Amino acid sequence: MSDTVLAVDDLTVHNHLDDTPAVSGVSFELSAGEVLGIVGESGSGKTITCRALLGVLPDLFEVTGGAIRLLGRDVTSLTEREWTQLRGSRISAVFQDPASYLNPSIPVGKQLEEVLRVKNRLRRKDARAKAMELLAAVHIRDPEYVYQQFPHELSGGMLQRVLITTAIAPEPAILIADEATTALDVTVQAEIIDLLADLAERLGLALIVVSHDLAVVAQLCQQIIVLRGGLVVEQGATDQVLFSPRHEYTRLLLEEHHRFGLERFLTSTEPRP
Amino acid sequence: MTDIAPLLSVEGVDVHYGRGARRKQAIHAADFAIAPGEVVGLIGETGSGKSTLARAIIGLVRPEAGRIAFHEEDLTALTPAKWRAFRRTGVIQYVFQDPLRSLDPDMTLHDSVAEPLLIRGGLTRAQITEKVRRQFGKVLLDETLLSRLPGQVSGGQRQRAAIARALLTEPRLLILDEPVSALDSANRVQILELLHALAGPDVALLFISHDLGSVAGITDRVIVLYRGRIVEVDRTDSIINRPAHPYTKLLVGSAPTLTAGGSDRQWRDRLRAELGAA
Amino acid sequence: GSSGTASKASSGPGGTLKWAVANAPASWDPVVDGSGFSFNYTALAYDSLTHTNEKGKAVPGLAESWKYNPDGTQVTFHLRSGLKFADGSALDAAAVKAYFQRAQTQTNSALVGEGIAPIESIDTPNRLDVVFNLSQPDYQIPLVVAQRVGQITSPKKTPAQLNASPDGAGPFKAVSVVPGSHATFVRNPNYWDAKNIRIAKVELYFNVDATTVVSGLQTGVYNFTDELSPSQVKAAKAAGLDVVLHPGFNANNLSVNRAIAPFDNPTVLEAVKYAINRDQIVKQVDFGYGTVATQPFPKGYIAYDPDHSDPYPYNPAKAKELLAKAGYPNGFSVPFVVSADTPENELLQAQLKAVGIDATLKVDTNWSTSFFAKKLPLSTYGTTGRDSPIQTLQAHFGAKGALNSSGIDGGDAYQAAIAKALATPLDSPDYQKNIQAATAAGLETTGLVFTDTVPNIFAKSTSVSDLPKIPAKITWTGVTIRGS
Amino acid sequence: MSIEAELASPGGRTRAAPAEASVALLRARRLAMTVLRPVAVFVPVFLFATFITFLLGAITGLSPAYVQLGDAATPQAVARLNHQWGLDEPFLVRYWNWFHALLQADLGKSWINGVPVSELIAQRMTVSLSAAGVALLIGIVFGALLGLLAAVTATSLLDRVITAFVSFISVLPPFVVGIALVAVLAVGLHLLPSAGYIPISAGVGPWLSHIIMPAIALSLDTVAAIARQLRTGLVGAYQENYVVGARVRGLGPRRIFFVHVLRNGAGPSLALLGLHFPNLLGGAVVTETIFALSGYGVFAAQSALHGDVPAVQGILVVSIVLVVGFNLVVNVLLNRIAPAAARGI
Amino acid sequence: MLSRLVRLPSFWVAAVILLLVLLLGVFGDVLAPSNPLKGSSEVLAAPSLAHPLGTDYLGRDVLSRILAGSPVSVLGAIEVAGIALVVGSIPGLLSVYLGRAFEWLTLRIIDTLIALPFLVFAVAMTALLGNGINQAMLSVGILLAPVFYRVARAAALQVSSSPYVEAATLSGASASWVLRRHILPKVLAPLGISAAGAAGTGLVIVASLTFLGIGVQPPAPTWGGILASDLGYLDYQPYAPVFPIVLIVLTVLALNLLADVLRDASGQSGRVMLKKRALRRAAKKRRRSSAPIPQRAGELT
Ligand SMILES: Nc1ncnc2c1ncn2[C@@H]1O[C@H](COP(=O)(O)OP(=O)(O)OP(=O)(O)O)[C@@H](O)[C@H]1O
Ligand SMILES: Nc1ncnc2c1ncn2[C@@H]1O[C@H](COP(=O)(O)OP(=O)(O)OP(=O)(O)O)[C@@H](O)[C@H]1O
Ligand SMILES: [Mg+2]
Ligand SMILES: [Mg+2]
Repeated sequence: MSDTVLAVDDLTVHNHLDDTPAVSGVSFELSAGEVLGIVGESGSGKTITCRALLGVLPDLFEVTGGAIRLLGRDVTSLTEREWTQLRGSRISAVFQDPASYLNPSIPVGKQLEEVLRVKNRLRRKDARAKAMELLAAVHIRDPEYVYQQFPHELSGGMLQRVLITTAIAPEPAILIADEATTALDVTVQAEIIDLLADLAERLGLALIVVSHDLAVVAQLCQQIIVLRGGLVVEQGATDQVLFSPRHEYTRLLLEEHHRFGLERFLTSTEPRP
Repeated sequence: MTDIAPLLSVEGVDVHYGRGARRKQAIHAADFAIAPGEVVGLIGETGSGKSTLARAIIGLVRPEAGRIAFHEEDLTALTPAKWRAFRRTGVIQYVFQDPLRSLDPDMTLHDSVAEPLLIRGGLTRAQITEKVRRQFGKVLLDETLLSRLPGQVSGGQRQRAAIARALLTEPRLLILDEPVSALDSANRVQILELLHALAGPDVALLFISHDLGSVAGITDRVIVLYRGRIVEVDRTDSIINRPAHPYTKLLVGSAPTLTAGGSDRQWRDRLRAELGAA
Repeated sequence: GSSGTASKASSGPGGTLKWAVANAPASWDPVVDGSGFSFNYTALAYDSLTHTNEKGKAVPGLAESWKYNPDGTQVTFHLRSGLKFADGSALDAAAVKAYFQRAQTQTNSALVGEGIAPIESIDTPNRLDVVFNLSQPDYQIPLVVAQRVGQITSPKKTPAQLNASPDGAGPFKAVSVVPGSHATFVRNPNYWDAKNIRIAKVELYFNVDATTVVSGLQTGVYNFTDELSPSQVKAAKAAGLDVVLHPGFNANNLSVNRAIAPFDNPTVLEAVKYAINRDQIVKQVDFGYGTVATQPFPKGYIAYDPDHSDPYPYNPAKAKELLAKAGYPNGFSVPFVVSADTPENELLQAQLKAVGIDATLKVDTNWSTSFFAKKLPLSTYGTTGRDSPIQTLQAHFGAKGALNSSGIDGGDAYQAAIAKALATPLDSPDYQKNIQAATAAGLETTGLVFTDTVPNIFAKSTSVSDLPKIPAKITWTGVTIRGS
Repeated sequence: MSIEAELASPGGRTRAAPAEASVALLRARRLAMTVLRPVAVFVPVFLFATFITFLLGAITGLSPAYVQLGDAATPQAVARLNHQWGLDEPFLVRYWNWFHALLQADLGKSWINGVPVSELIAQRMTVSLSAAGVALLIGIVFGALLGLLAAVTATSLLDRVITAFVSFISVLPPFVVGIALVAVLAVGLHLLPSAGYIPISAGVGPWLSHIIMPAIALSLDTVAAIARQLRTGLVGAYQENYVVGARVRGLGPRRIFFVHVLRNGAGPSLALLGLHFPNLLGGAVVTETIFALSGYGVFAAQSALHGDVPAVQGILVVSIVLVVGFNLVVNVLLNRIAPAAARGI
Repeated sequence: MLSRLVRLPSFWVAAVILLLVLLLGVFGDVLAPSNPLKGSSEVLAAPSLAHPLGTDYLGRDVLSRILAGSPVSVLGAIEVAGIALVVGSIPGLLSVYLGRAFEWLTLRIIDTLIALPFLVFAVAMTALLGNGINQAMLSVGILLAPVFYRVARAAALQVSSSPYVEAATLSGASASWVLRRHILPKVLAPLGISAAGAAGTGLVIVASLTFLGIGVQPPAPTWGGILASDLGYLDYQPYAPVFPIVLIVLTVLALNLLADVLRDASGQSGRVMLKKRALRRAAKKRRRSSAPIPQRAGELT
């Protein structure tokens, strides 16, 4: 495809700590506006995959095989400096536990402003004004007030919005949402999912959504990768993976989901109001 | 409501936190009852007061108004010493959300599980060990785990041990505060099935969760808490399929499903606006 | 160092004397300050009626001359004309009279027992003549007022003011005094002998620790100290410093209070006297710079009684025997309160222990109040001596003597001997004999056990020229400091 | 077209912020937190400290009579002196009088020489403050350098060498350091004067040459503490998620270090500095003795040994004021750079 | 924890040194080959067979004096740590349970103790309370108490707000049960760590005080006192101060090492340490393997 923004080919990440492969054989292509879901149980390598894509692997983890092409560039050739330039402005991410990904000692607005100044090269005053606009755009009421608040003073949902704002402020092509809604209330989760869907739709943002909840992925994604123990067990279009799974493990995941999934108890089969 | 005498009745309970300028009401005039053997769900968003209500029932926070009665015994009137005596009977038990933190990391599973009996006294160590062993069997835990520390077993196993501890005193009411939210889906399913199997005429459950799916799977009746107020109490089926309060509607509508897609975004936005205005 | 002085006489005064001092004077008022050696510090600011020379003879100071009446009961001091205190006010006969009256009457005067008791009244017939009327013939007065007793203070200043900062007619005047820390003086141009004061400035540093003084001198922090201990001489010499053994009248003693049991028993006192091994003290503590002392002054001094050169030779067996005889076969325990933890005190303690006297050492910083109140059963003291030998004797053996730790008078024989010695003119052929008799009489009854005597050991950087060798005095007249 | 314009979809509602919220109110609350809260902690500390100080003097049972008259004191003389010094009043009355005078910078008079204590202290203040100040500076500069170096090279050989060095200097008693410095720098190499003090008015060079060795002896403890804490703090801060977050946002390593890591990683070291300040003032007793400085410490020791209660109380009060003042500044600073971490003294 | 300890070589170094020092502390008097107070005519003698460390200014055997000075110095340090432990940790534990007034009061008192300039206060207290070693220990102990207060309080706070303590309370456990079963085992390790550190500090401070001549009366020997007097005879025995200095520094070093080792081996951080070791091993391995490193994370960790 011509508008492919991210192409991953047979990515392998080695874990030197345990001397085991953390992730192996992950391949996919992602175009603008497309949403990819990665599911799998805890420890299956979802986060490691994302961090490999961002070039921020933890200590002792290393990409040992495969290729990552980001907007047509092979990232293996990037210097740390070039990585720094690329991150944020071309590819960005939000994570679970948003509070911990913001500096606890700096008001959240200042951190957003910092990104705008560094990445968008705005002057302080313009950056501030732009930050206010962006905060309002993610439906934060009274951005002036929120701007001044410290991370520990905000609720999880608000923080996730702020974090998403800092991630999209430099208008990247790709946004990775690693369990971005897991710790949130269902109602708030729905809001964030709605926001992400909105962004993908309107801005043509390519999204990678990571979750262990099949339903979350189902809501957003066109493609799904199922990981288990660092290996891709199944990969394909959402409908195909969810409704005609080929792999045993996918079926098990679906079964678990169905056992206590809300659908089972909804009597009306028609779509909800 | 059920016609038999309630096991637990909560009448007009108000709970406050903090003092002075930081004083804040966490529960407003909570009113409900649980019949013996009933399985009741308590749902609501973060900070809506679910834990507070549960902690008020077991006396970890003191309500400022209202009455909480267990078997007609007014718990709010108990002195600290009477509370201790009441607790030693073990008729109400509590299971915490995070199984790692609710077990002493330096005590073996056996010692942690046996603790209520040790506190109560009156049994020999051998008798206690026997009881613990049997209870382990009931929650499908291997006996070899008895001598392990909490850090040495999986999250699901820890939560089973915590449930075993709660069941050891043969409680009449078991309160579970988000017992599965810290677990991954496989463990979650197993624990929920265990709880489902457990429910019976002898033991009533108050199951706290913000996940409608889990609640729907095991409860008979659901209490919906919104910003410290009980906004809806009904049979589980009605709550899910015919929610009355906008919050309940939003809750039901927000739960992601495999099928829904992104189609009802505008509907959710409307509900949020409605709630915000309320 | 007179030749050095002469060659430099053409150039003006200069240089700063940086003087390391262990203990600051208790008071800058000489009437109150009781310690013998710190009169050398107050002497920077005060001049006295007379001075002493190298031989210990009285020579003119503020008083140009003096004259006794024929029977020795009246002495008239004739002051130099034009004397001024540092504050500019005149030093006249009235000021001298006021000073001596203060010395005799002020409640906290430390000079009461210091040879001024015979002064019955003072007349000032004119501005320059001061007449002391004496209660008995006393030819010691010119020596008595040579320094310690004769440092005339400005009558304009209250005792409290003098306490904090000196004001006299001495070679220097105080610029600043920081109690317990340091004091700064500058040359006093009004001093009558100012032409012979070649030092521009004096800085006194107090409380300098003995272990740091040598390195301080070596690195130029100080250029003079008067408090070198014998153990540090080697280090000072190695550091290239001038070490000066300066003559003095020092004598250390173990002060046994014969007013307090069990020392009120003469046999016990005698036992203590036999228990002290002076040779060991001289050898171990004095590092070869000291000599044995059995009297309140060194051998060869005019008052030294050769017949009492070693009345109680070291004999621990006899000491034990005497203790047993006195009823203490197993010895006894007694507090041994001293002003500082010194090797000598520890050694004395060990020597007493050897004969069964368990003297419990206690270092008390407020030792002096108890000591001078005669409350300590056992202590130590070292005198720096007085210019008048009789003053020295009275200080040790007289009832009011500061150093008489028991406060019991030496007895009638002693009193008679003292009176006789006082009445003997200094140039009389009987003078030496009479004084030695007084010494012998005092030693008969005293509880003070003299141990050793050490000269004053000074250390100075070579830039400081030699000091006049006046016994027990630190005199800056004619001293120069090079390289400034 | 800007994204926020696209995002602001019609009908989209905004998240609720606290209704009573106003930015001005928030600012005011912040200010109160940074300034008033430390003050609220330090006022009682000051009161307690002065009370304990006074109590200490009172329970010793010492009196000017003991100091001035010794055992010679007659009961009448003691009573007269006690009355003269106002010591025959009830304890609380005396405390109140003392405290009242204290607020007017009147610390009473020395029992030994009757000089106002505040005067005696003022004469020594510059010496002690010079030593403590230079020591503080050394502590900050070298502690920070060592800590930074160790943190940046964490787990390398250099890090281990620094860590070992820091452990070693932290156990050296100040008197040992002092003696060694004199032996080597002053006596051995003739680089510095071994003792004494020259006021800064006589020249910065001479002043520094006299004060530097005592300051080094005093500072080692602080150097070690700061280095250790800074290393731990920085290494810890680097492991925090917000560093990953900053990297993901595409911020450069230098910016991450100076804006994000240093700020949080240095907070505990700053707090520690506040805790170490009393040691710098108090440790002076030994160093002042070795370097023949007549500062606080020696004055305190001598006054205490002489039983000069007002002088001892005065020194303690002045030290407490200095310490409390210093910690107040530290805490305000701390609240500014790392407001998330709520800290006491 | 013990099993983790014995695997650490630094634990053994610290343990052996401390054991030797403790032996000195307990049996110092007995071990002294000659009477530490008895002088001889051989003053300031160089080390010899009869006097392995030479003699002092009164001809007393230096080895005997150092040995005899050990009890005061070593047991003094232990006594200081003990006093600080009791004075600090008990209010620290109770501050969590005895209500807000008590908590506020003790917190402010502890803040006050921290604000007091340490050595000045110790000197003042010792001198004013009567110049004796027990007064010195007491004052130093009280001044070290805040460390224990904070450690005990932090541990108790953390434990008492934890669900497992609530679980015990919900089973009807009394406060003393909770204290015994849950809190004490958790505070013991941090208190032990602090005690080792405090003993080191105590040793230095007692040595500093005796160095200044505060807290002891001559001729009783102490390490600090011996050191102070050695300084007066440097030209005769320039090596003499080395003996007490080495003893003091070695003991403090061993105590600090012990504290570090205990911290490393106890609880959570013990696990972290083992993990760090694994990381280091892995890093070594990685350096050895010459595989090309296409992408590495962590520029600065
Ligand atoms: N920082 C790290 N240090 C060491 N090991 C790590 C680190 N992060 C992840 N791992 C290990 O790498 C493997 C893959 O972890 P990863 O975080 O990718 O899983 P995940 O699928 O994201 O799980 P979860 O759903 O719990 O977030 C796991 O075995 C994990 O233990
Ligand atoms: N100890 C406390 N002190 C002060 N406020 C508290 C305390 N505990 C809870 N609150 C407040 O009371 C309200 C209800 O809290 P509670 O923990 O009962 O909510 P919850 O429904 O259990 O939430 P969650 O789903 O996050 O567990 C919240 O606003 C919370 O901030
Ligand atoms: Mg993950
Ligand atoms: Mg809760």
